[in-house]
This record gives sequence, structure tokens and C-alpha cells, in this order.
Amino acid sequence: MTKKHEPGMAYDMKKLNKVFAFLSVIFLLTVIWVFLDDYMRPWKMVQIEAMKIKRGKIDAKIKKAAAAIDSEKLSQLNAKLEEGKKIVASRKVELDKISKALGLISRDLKDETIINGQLNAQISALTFNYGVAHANHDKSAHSLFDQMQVKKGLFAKSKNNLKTLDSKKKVLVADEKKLREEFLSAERGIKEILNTKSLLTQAKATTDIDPIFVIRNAPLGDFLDPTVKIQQLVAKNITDDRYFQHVPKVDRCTTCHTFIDKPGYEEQPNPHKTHPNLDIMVDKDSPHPMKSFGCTTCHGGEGHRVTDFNSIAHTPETPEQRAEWIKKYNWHEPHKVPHVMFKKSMTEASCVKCHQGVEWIPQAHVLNEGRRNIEKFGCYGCHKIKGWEHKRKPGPSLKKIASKVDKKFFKSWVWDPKSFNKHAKMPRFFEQDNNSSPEFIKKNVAEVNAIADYIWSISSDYKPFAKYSGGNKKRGKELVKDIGCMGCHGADGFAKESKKIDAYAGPFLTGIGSKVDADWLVSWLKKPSHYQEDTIMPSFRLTNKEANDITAYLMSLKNKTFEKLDFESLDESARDEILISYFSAFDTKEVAEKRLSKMSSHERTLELGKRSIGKYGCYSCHDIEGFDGRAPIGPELTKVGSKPLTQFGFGHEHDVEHSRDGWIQAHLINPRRWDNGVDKPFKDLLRMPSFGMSEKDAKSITIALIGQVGDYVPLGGVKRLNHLETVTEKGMKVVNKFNCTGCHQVDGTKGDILGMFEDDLNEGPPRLNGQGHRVQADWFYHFLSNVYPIRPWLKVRMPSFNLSNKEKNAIVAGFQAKSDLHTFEDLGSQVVWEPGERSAAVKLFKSLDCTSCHSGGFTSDEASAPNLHYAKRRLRPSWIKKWLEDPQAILEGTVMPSFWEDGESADPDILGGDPKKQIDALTKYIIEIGHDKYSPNAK
Amino acid sequence: MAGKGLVQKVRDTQVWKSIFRHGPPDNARNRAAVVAGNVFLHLHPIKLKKSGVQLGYTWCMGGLTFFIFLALTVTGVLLMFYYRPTAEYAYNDIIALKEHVPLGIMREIHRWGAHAMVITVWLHMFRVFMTGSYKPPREFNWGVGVILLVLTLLLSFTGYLLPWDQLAIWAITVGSNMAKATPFMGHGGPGAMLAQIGDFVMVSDKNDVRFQLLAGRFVGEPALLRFYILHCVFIPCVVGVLIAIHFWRVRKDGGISAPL
Amino acid sequence: MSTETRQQLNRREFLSFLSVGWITFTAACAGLGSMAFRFSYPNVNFEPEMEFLAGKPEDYEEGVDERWKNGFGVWMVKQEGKLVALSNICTHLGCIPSWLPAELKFKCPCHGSGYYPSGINFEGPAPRPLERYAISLTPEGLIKVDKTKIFRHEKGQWELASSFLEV
Amino acid sequence: MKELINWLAEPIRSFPIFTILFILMLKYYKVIGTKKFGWGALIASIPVVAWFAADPNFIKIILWPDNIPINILIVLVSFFTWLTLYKCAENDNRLEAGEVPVEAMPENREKVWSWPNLVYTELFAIIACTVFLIAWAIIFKAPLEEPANPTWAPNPAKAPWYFLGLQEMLVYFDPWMAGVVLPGLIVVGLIAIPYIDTNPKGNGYYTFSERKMAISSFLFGWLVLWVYLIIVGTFLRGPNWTFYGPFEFWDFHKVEAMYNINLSEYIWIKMLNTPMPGNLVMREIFGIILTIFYVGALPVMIARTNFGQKLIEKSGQIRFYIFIFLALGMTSLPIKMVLRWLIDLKYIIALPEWELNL
Repeated sequence: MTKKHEPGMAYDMKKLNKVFAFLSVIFLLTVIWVFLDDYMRPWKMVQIEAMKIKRGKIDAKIKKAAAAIDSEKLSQLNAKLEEGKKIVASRKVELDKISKALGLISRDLKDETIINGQLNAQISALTFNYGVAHANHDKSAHSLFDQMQVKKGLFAKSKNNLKTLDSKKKVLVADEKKLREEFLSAERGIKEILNTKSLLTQAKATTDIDPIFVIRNAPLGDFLDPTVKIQQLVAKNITDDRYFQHVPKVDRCTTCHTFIDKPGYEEQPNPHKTHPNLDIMVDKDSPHPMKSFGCTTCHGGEGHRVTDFNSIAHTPETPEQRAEWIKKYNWHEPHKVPHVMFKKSMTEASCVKCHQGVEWIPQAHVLNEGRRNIEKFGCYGCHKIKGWEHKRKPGPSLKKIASKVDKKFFKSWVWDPKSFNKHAKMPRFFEQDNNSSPEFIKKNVAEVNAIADYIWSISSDYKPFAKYSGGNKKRGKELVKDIGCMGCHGADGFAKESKKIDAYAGPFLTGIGSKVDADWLVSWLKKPSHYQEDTIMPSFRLTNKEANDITAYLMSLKNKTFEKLDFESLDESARDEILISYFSAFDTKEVAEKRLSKMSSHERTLELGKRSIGKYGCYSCHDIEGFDGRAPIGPELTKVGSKPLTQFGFGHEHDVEHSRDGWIQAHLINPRRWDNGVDKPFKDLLRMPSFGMSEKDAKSITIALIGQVGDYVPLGGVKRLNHLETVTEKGMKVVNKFNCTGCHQVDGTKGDILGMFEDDLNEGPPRLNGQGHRVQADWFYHFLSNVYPIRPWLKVRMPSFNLSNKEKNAIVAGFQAKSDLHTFEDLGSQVVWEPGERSAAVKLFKSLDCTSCHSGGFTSDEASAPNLHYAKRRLRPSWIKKWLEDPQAILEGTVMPSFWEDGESADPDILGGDPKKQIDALTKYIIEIGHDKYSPNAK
Repeated sequence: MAGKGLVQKVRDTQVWKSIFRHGPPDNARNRAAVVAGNVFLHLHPIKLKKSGVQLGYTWCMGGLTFFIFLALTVTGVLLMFYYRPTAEYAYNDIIALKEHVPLGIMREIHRWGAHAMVITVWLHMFRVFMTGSYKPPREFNWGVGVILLVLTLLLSFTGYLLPWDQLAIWAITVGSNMAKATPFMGHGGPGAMLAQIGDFVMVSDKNDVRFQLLAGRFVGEPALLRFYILHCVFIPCVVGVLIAIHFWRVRKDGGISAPL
Repeated sequence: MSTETRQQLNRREFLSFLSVGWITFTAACAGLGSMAFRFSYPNVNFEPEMEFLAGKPEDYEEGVDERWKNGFGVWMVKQEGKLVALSNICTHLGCIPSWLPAELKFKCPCHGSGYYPSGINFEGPAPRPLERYAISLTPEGLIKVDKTKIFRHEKGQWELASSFLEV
Repeated sequence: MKELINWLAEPIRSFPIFTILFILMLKYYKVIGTKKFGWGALIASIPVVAWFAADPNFIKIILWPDNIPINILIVLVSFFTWLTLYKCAENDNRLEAGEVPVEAMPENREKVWSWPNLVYTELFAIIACTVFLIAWAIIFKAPLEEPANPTWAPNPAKAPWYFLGLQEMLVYFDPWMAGVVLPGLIVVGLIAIPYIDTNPKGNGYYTFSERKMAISSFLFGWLVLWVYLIIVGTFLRGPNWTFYGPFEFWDFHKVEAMYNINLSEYIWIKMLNTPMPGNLVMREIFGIILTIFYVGALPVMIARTNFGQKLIEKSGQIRFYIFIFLALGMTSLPIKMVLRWLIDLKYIIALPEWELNL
């Protein structure tokens, strides 16, 4: 049956209405949906959870506060309050009178204020008008002035009235208070007792989930003033790079990490945990307050995003955590995100961003370790890293190598340095994952042979200036132990093997006898700079006999197994094949072969040697004639932390974690692994050598490297060194270069050599705590150039370093700056005695028996303390005083006794027993008896 | 003769004819066709009473207001090419217009045009009132006109902030402080303190009308952006729609008013 | 069923669908409108902080305290049992007066306006007293100063509750 | 002479003067509305303007770029006011003589082609306007001051010129009245005009005699309360919103002897000599009564008068009350002005505690 419609109607109206109703309902539901969708945010639940945690804490505090309330006293006060009420009520008549009087006064005050205000306004206007009239020489000025004076008189009167009324009012108010005193004092008392609790109760109320909370945080209603809301930190001095522009960093991490800056939540699980080390991070009084540094500045990640757990690019520390997060937060690998968060253990990487131009960063232990490792392994040799450009090349110069070692040693060493010396720093290029096939080994052998031939062909002549004339091995060993060789070197049979990263600044000596010949060694020991001008090996001012003895000992340290190694000779066909591959890079094979055929066999070998040095980048670590100024072989690492992940070649290594740090760490441990499963011609193989790094080393270097980011931190955000810090850094750079800390303890860092003197630290090299304050700058400079034994009883020797003037100055200034001292100080060399002071000093000097230890120049006894006659030019008077006062505070365990322990004088008869006066006098005496000489040998 | 021939030739081409459906407007039929066949001109009636074309009677202020509105739209759109509504750049961009942008005088034309539009719209209202043209059947259109007048003021007011100079922010500060005093809806207005539950102030500087207008508690960068959008997009769109209604009603209500 | 009742039924049905349609349609449109409304209130903003925590009431001694003058532009003045946060902007031309402890007054170096410690002007060209900022106590017992709320003496606003703190 | 003008320009004097002139203008509109008067006024004004312009202070404020629109406004408003009066006079004379208004004359009712008559008229107007705008833009650069600085306010901080009437009202009313309620009333009142004014005459032609009531109240609001206040706010208000005469230098330090007192203070302290009650409503009770009287009782009382009766008869109760309410809203401004000048009245109701000051 066909439906009939009204004429002119295509549809039935009823049907239209139904469809309209249906669509409208869906429309309404969608609108509700969109509101709910916008309203539901994961962080809201986190904040409510935080509220509950806080509530729990407050509850505990309230309980404590309630327990602390003295209920007895409270009830007493309550009784007093009641009593007070009655008393005050009985004074109703008086109080009424006062309040009435107060009312009248307030009326009069108001009235007078109006009058006063009117007069004041009139005077202001008149003053202006008069001023204008007067300036214009107007006739009206005079009358205006008169008017003004009249008004001013009235004003003064009214002001006086006001003051009178005011004081009257004050009296009345005081009276009223007095009348109500009993009541008020009880009220005050109660308030005081309950104060803590009531404040806490108020605080608790802010965590109530009550109707007001619901209104404030309801959908649509939350525009009013929500309590659950996004929190943010805006770091003005630190920017995010948006490529067209740098924009201030905005971190909203505190939206969920609610208590991050609030102590007391340490035991909570994340995100409600307090940040560790609030003394250096996050806290507003710490050097890195949250408000100015934000969170992602250090942690990385997308701090401005709050959508869910993933949007921030949280990075799990371990696979277990990853699994947990996947379960808990639906975590997934962040993608299309500029900055993934650092793993928790790698956060220190970020320090580098702002702490630039310093050797070590305080408290960043792993990072510092990584930076030490970079220094040790010499990464900067092949890879340019900003801040490390001007370092010494990590390896020794090869310019005179032919006269130092023989060719066979050279080849075997290059092939596998660790087989000669387990502590060898030289990495291993050969027999790695990607070049161990017989064909490649053959070619590698050819290359090593060619390198040796080439190096030998360009090595300049060197003749040792001394001849080994035989020596006592045993005495030699004693000397090696005593004079301090172990500050830099190691050898089997000496102190325990060091675990320190920067141990063995010099080579490990076991096996040295198989490496060099005796004549070379004697000359080297006597004068290292004779062989290599810029060596850091110092001269120990050895006598011929000493040098020969040491040589005798060292030459006995042989590595027999290594000596027995034979190195395969060069395979000419392999050599030619490699050369052809070089030559045919730009030409056809025929041309290449033609070119080859024109060369003699020797020329071919040298050509391959030269090319191989270039290929393996030997020149990056060693000085080699003819390679000066060549660019380092490896890619620059200055911004490796910002290198896009896609630019890291993961090859077919699927078990490596797909992240920057994962790649770098895997790469450091086995640099050739990316060639696995790839068919590459010989010339294209990866060349980065293996350093035999432990996982720990690799991780620390990784941290140091991923901190090398491209982010630019505005000047306001970076750590800027002040003048003293800059000078210190410069000095410490030299100190590190020459490995002073191998022997000396410099404010915390110490060398392994001290381990040999564990029984008596005073027998070891002097500790340089507060050295900048201890010695005078001039003396220090002089000493560095002209070393002399200060402590005659020490066997260990301060060597003479091959320091430039600039370096010496840097050391002196660096130590001074480290002790917060500027260059100039009144050294008090002109002694002015107070009356009677000198005789007291002499008496003290005697009674304290200073010369029993400081015997030098006084008695002929063997001295066990420095010669006091040279203190005048060596020590700063202010330091002497400090030293005398409490030697242990400066050098723990020193044999110098404390004569004024706890500020009490040992001899109460001298100078009235005033320790300060006594110390002053003694200091003056020491200066007075001092020679005006830097050292016994100086003029 | 040759010229005339050429004009005629052009007029005879298919292109010309496809655009202009009529001959030269020198006879009654074509005069009607010009107005009726042109999307812009057909705003006008084909014929109207003579009084409606006498400037002494109409002052042409409404027409000029519309024309200035169009001129402001064109210059405004052009200015947008050089102007960025951010606290960093807004002022510098105005300096650029002043100093080196070719024909940066566009800004002067825009600004003075805005003032001129305020004046013409007022005078238009003045004239309409004086001729009693709001009387039936034009009551509704008068109302639309009043709203257009208010929107004109708002357009000018929102544009006032954009140069981001002292004149701008303080004029807008003074102006927006009035919004603060709106009864019940501004935190400084009467009745605001009634909306308070316990410690929770429902009408505060964080949520009142002024905050909504400025997107902040004072005139800052968010306010600049908001005013920019209002000035360049929102209000012009509303004005455009209302102008359409206004014109349509002028025609429907009997054209330019004349004695009944 | 008579045609009349059927018609009535129809009418009822007609009314109900139409009204449901219109009511829900209107509600949904209102919802969309409120979307635009809510959209105009941002959830976060980047305005400089106008509030600060100024320690505990016990930290202040009777008289004028200058610790928040630099940085926040506020004098904390404790007098007669009231602690107030006084603006340090001269009401004359906006210079910064200095506190002269010896003479117990604020003196503006620009044009010589003088104010009592209470903030009331008593000399020079200043037209009105210094302004007070809102001051209150947080549940933790700390003083919160809110510079967005200003209290003017001449408007009688110094009597209002949050213009001072009883101590 | 200049001092006299300065003195006269102060709102306390210039407002009454202006009002009186306005009344005179309406009364003698037929005299004013002649070409002779128009030319005469124009010629007479030339030396006056020249003399004014010779003053450095005056020319400075007049030529300040942002004030140019107001100069134009003054010129245009003067001209068009004269023009309406001229047209009104012409028509009224004809109507008195029993003729039809000019616009209704058969030759003016004749239908003409839009093309070219109207289109060309518009085109000419557009060209003239464009030329004018370009010339204006070339001669006067748009103002640009120092970059926005939220910490330092210029003095005076003025709103755009078209809102200066409102800002001038701020002297007499609190922002909620001057900035919200009164502007709201203006807009509502304007929209309401066609519904209140039921006078069928004067539709489509200029006439004064047929719609005296409508025109005089509109022109009062337009010319006296709007344009006049804008002129005052622009030209005569300087730093601290202090009054400066047209020839006066804007001296920063100028102070006016101004000390305003609330109505409650007047009554309780000055008249009754009693302390002010602590209860807020009690304290302000007189002001509240007065206000209720003004908006509640006064309309009823007016309705009882002859004038009211006549109006009600013509347009009905609702229209009458809306009209009276709007009119009272409009007159509240001059009333408050006069009270301020006469008795230094600050607020009729002073409830700063509730932000409710009137």
C-alpha cells in the first residue's frame, strides 16, 4: 500500500520529526562525549592520588600535634576564658561608655578628615596656581599667596585636631582592651596552643573531596579556578630549539611528580617521590632550583607534554622496567620525538650542556669517569670533540721510532698491542670481527709490514747520548720503587694493580726490556726531552750510576713470549692488490695497473705504508712526519647526542638496543659488529679499532658522549666560571697533563703511589692540600724551574718537569685561585716587633723545641721537617699561623704537633698565655731568621 | 571611426558577451540590465525615487561606511602579510611598515580609515534619525544598524591594541578595566563578591569576563593574539553577515526612505 | 477508535517527537556554544607570578621590613597588630620611594612625596596613600602576598579583610 | 581673553553653556537653518579659528595625530547639524504653508534609473572619500609611541577617542556605571527608539516641528552628552585627568581643588552629627532611598503629570515607562555632574565593600 502524502509534501511530516528527534539525540550524546573526552586526563587521577597521600601525611602530623597539646593547660585556659567572659560582662557599663565615646570620636575624626582633605586639596591647587602666577609675574600672585597662607594656617590647625583626636582614640581603644584583658589573654593563650593543629587542620581541608572541590573541578565548571590542574615551570634562560627559533623551555612534569621538590615523600613510589639530592638539585635553595632549570634540561624528554605517560618519552632503565611499564602504562617506544628522556642512570650526561670548559664536574661521578676514559683512550685523537681539541696526541711521537724499537717489535706490537702489555692503551685493529678471514688477514699483514717500512723510511736519526755501562739490578729496582716512578708507571711486582681510570699515565713497564735497548733507555732516563722534546716524562736528575742501575733493572723485565713472536713477511700480491684498489678509485683498472707497474717493489711497499697510515689514522694519535695537519679520521662527536637516531647504522645487529646510548655503548665494546652479515670489499671495512673496553668503561663514555648535544643554552643558563674558577681550571689542566696527581694529593684527588705509603703517609709525596695558600707564588714558580729537596728525609723525588713558562704560571696561579687567593698578599717580610715580643718568641722557639725536627741550619741532627731558614720566602705568613694553630686541620696525620690545641697555650707564662699573640710572635720570628733565598742553591 | 569600430568589435566578441549580457546602458532596457545583471550593482534597485540620489538628503554616509569597510578589509588583509601578533614582533612589524615596507602608508590608510568609518557610521545614524527613517517598516533594520555601529566601535577598539605601543596597551587597559566592573561577571563589579563559597571565589581575576577577553589577568601577549583574531576574523565575519542583512532589509523595506 | 481520538493520539505523538527533537537539538547547540566558551579559558597561562610566599608572621618585627622590596616591590609593615604588604610605587608619578628608618617615613626621591609607615601620604605632591596588596595566611602558616589584588585607602578598602593580616 | 575662555571651558561652566546653546539652537532653528546664517557662521568662524590656532598649546593638542578624527568630527557634525536644521526649517515652513515637504514633491518622487544616477553619485562619493583618506594618510602619520610597557603607564592613559565620552563619565561614575550600565543603556535605548517613538509623522523627510520631542531628546544625547563629552575628554583633559583649558599648557603638576564627599557622610556627620552606623545598608540608607525614588517613584510621578498623561495616551503604558526609564538613565549623568559641581558629591550610594558605588 502506497502512503498518501499531503499535496506538495515529499515526505511524511511525522517521519521527518522522528528522524529529527533521533539525530538530535545522537547529536547531544556526541556533544557530551566530546566534553568527557576533553575532561578525562590521566594526570588528574595522579593528582587526586597525590592529594590522598598528602592527606595521610597531614593526618599523621595532626595526630602528633594533638598529642603535643597540653590538655591540662587547655582546660585551665578554657576555664579562664569563661571567667574572663563573666568579668568582662560585669564591666558592661564602662565598655558601653567607651564604645559610645569611640563612636563620637570616629564621627569627629571623619568630620575633621573631610575638612582636612578639603583644605589640603585647596592648598595644593593654590600652590600650583600661585606657582604659575609667580612664574609669569602675574598680579594675582600676591593675593593667591595670602589665600594660601590663610588656608595653610587652617590646615595646620585641622591637622593638629586630627592628631589630638587620634591620640584620644588610641587611649580609648587601649582602655577598652584593658577592660577586656582577662578574656582576650585567655583567648590568645588558647589560640597559641591550638595554632599548629588548627593550621594543619586547615591544610587538611585543602585535600577534602567535598562539593566545592567537585564544582571547581567539574567538566565545564573547571574554568573557574580548578584545584586539579596542570602545573608548569618556565625556564627563561634555557631554551628548546625549534629550529627557526629558540623558545623558553616549559616543563609540566610537576603536574604528576607532585612532591618532587618537597622533602618527606622519599619513600613514595614514582611519580610521588621526592627528588634525591635536594641539596644540589630541584630545591629552591640548591644550585639548580627547579623554577629556573626545569626538569627536562637534565632529564631530557618532552617535558611540556602531559597527554599520557608515553607522550613525555619516558625511557626505561632496564628491560624489566620496560616490561613493567608496558604492562602498567601501555608504554611504547617513543617515536617522532625530538628529545627522548635519558635513562635514569644517564642523566649526568646533561651536565655537559651547561658546565663547559671545566675538567671535572662536581658530583657527576659517572660522567667524570666517562670523561677520564675519553682522555685515557684518546677518543679525541680520531674524533673531534669540542673542548678537547688542543689536547696532546694520546700516543708517542713516531718521528724517531727507528732508533727506539726494532721493526719486528713494531709490527708485532701494531698487530696486537695487548699481547705485549696487558695495560697497553693502543687499541687493536686486526683480527677483529670483520677482518679475520684468511684473505683479509693476509692483506692486513701486508699493510702492517708496509706501515713499518714506511715509518722506518721516514724516521729521523737519533743517537742516545749516553751508553749503558752496566748496573745493579737490585738497586735499580729499589730506586724505581723509591724515587716515584710508580706515580705514573706500573710494573708487575709493585703496588697493587690500579683500578683507577687514569692510572698508568706512562707505559706499564713489565716487558720493557724486550722493547728498547739499554743505551736508549739510559739516555731517556737521564734526559727524556733529549729524545722527545715535548714529552711529559720528567727528569729525576739521576746520577749516571742511578740511571744505569735502573736501566739494568728495567732491561731485565723481558716479555719472552712476545719476543718469540714472528711476524709474517709482506705478501707482494696482496700488497699489489690493495694498491690497485687504491689506484682504481678514480681510474680504470688498466690505468691503475699501468701506474703500479711503473713502480718498484720498494716504492710499492712505501706507497701502501703511507696510504695505510692514512687509512687507519695512525697520525691521529702519533706524530708522524708528513701527516701534520691532516683532519682526524673519525666523525666529529661534538653533537653526537643530538644526532638523529636514523643516522646511526645499526646494520643487522638486532639485539642492540635501538637508541643512541644503546648504539654508542655497543659500538665502543665492539666497533666492528655493524659489519656482521654485510659483504664489504676490503677497503670499505669499518676501521674503528677495539679498545677492549669493559661494559662499565663503555657506559661511562656513552654518558659523556650523549651529553654532547647540539642544544644551545643561552648565556644566562650556562654555568659561567668566575675569575678564580677560570684560573683554577687552567692550572688544573696543566696539572692533569703532567699527571701531578699521580704522586700528589690535590684536594681530594690522589695518585696510586700513595698506596705504597699506606703505613706512613708522611713518607710519601707531599700532599698539596691548600698548596695555593701555603706557598708564595714567586717561590712556587722558582721551585717548578729549580726543584730542590725540601724534605730531606723523603726518598721519593720531585722530578724536574719539562714545563713551559706559561704552564708554570698556570700551575702557580691555578693553585692560588683554588685557595681563593689573589696574586698579591702582604707577605710581612718586614718584621716589626711589639715591645717584649721578640724575647717571648725566642723563648717560645726554645721551649717548644722546634729545632728538634726542623734541625736544618740549627743542629747537625738529621732533619725530619723542612728547613725553617727557607720558610721566609717559601711560606705565606698567614698560612704559617694557620698551620701552627692546628696542623691536623690542614694535613691529617702530619707529624707536626699541635701546640695550641683547643686554643689553649702550652706555655701560659709567655705573652700572658694568649695563643694568638704567641703564634704571631713565633711567625714573626720564623720570618726574621729566614734567609732571603728561594732555596739553598739559589742566589 | 576606427576606434568606434574597435570598441564595437570588442563588444561583439563572445568573451565580452559572456561577461556583459547587455549593450551599452544608454536606453531603458540596458540601464535596467546593468543593475540587475551585475552581482555588485544589483544591491541597488533598478529605479528609485529621485530624493534617494540627492546627496543633500542621504549624505551618502551609509554607502561610505560600507565602502570604508571594504577599503579597511583590503588594506587590513594586506597589512596581515607584514604583521605578526606576538609580543616580540608586533611593534617591530609596525616600525617596519613605517620605515621600509613598500607603501607602508597602507597602515595610515587603515588607521585613519578606521576612524573615518566610526565618524561616517555615526553620521549615518544621525541622518537616519533626522529623516525618521527608523519608523515602520524599518524598525528591525535600525536595530541591525545600531548593532553594526557597536561592532564598528569594537572593530576599531580591537585594532587599537595591535601596534603594541604604549598608546595601544594603555588604551586597551583602560577599556578592558571597564569589563572588570561588569556587575556579577567582572571581579571588580558589584555582585561579584556574592558568588563566593567559603574560600572559593567564583568570580575572580582568573575567570571573569575580562580574563576571557584578554586570556590573562592583564593586557599581555595572549590578549594581543585574541584581539588580533577578533579584529581580523571574528568581528569582520559578524559584520559581514549583518551588513548583508542590513542591505537586504533596506531593499525589502522599500529602499532608501522617502516620504510615505 | 474514533477519528477524533486517533487524531489526538497522533497529535500527542507528533508533539513528543518534535519536542524531543527540538529540546535535544537546542541542548546540543548550547553544548557546542559552551564548548566555545570553555575554549576561551586557557588551562595554563604564562603570566609572571604575581603571588609569593613571604615567610611566617613571626619573621617580622614591628615596623617596616624591606626584604621583599627588591624582586617583588613590596614593603611588609607591621604596626598595631596588623601586618600589611605595601606597594613600593609612589602614587604621584610611579617612582620608587626609599624607606628612611631614622625619620620613620618613606620618601620619594623624585618629587619628594612623603608617606608614613602606614602608607598614608603626608607631604609632597602624592595625591593618595600607597596601595596595599592582598595578604593572607596559607594553611602551612606562611604569608601569601597577592599583587593582583590592590587595596586603596581612599576607597575605604583598607578596612577589607584581606588587606591586612592580624598578628 | 584666553583666560576667560579657559575659565569658561571648564565643564562646570561649559556644560551649562553648551546646554543653553543647544536649547537656543532648537528654539531658533529656523533662523539658524538658513543659508545666510550658515555662510555667516562659516565666515565668522574663520578669524576665530585662526586666532585659536595661533596659540601654541591649542594647536599642539589640535594637531596631535590621534585627535585629527575629532577635528573632522567637529567640522562634520557642525555642518550636518546645520544642514539638518536647514532642511527641517525648509520643510517646516512648507508644512506650515500647507505644502508637502521637499522630499515629497512630485519631482522628487519621480523614479529615476539607478544607473547612472545612483551609481555615479556613489562613485563620486567613493572617489572623494578615497582621495580624502589618502591625503589624510600622507599628511598625518599614524601615531606610534614607545613599545608597550606594562610597568609604566603614560599619564594620561586615554582610551580611543570615540570612547572618551565614556571615560569622561568615569569622573562622575564608577566603571560599572560608566563603562557597563550606561553604554548598555545607550545601545538598548537606541535599538528601542523605533518601538517607543510611535509618531507616524516625519517618516522619510526632515522636520522638526512634527517630532519636537524625539529630535530634541536624541540631539541632546548625541550632541551634548556624547560629542561634547568626547571633546572635553580629548582636548580638555590632561595628566591625571585634570582639566586643562584649550590654551593651557599641560603642566604635569596641576592640581585641582577637589575633595569629594559621600552623601552618607554629608547626612550622618554634617547634618545629623552622629557617628555613621556600622551596618552598611543603614549607613547608605539615604542614598538607597533616593535611588529607589529616582528609578521607581519618579516615573510614576511623571506619569501623573499632564505631560505624562499625554504621552501615555499617545503610546501606551509600557512604551511610556521604557521611555522614562531610558530618559532618566540619560539624565542621571547631568544630574550627577551638577551634584558633583555644586556640593562635591562623591557617591550617592557608597558601598566600596560591595564594589557598589553610585
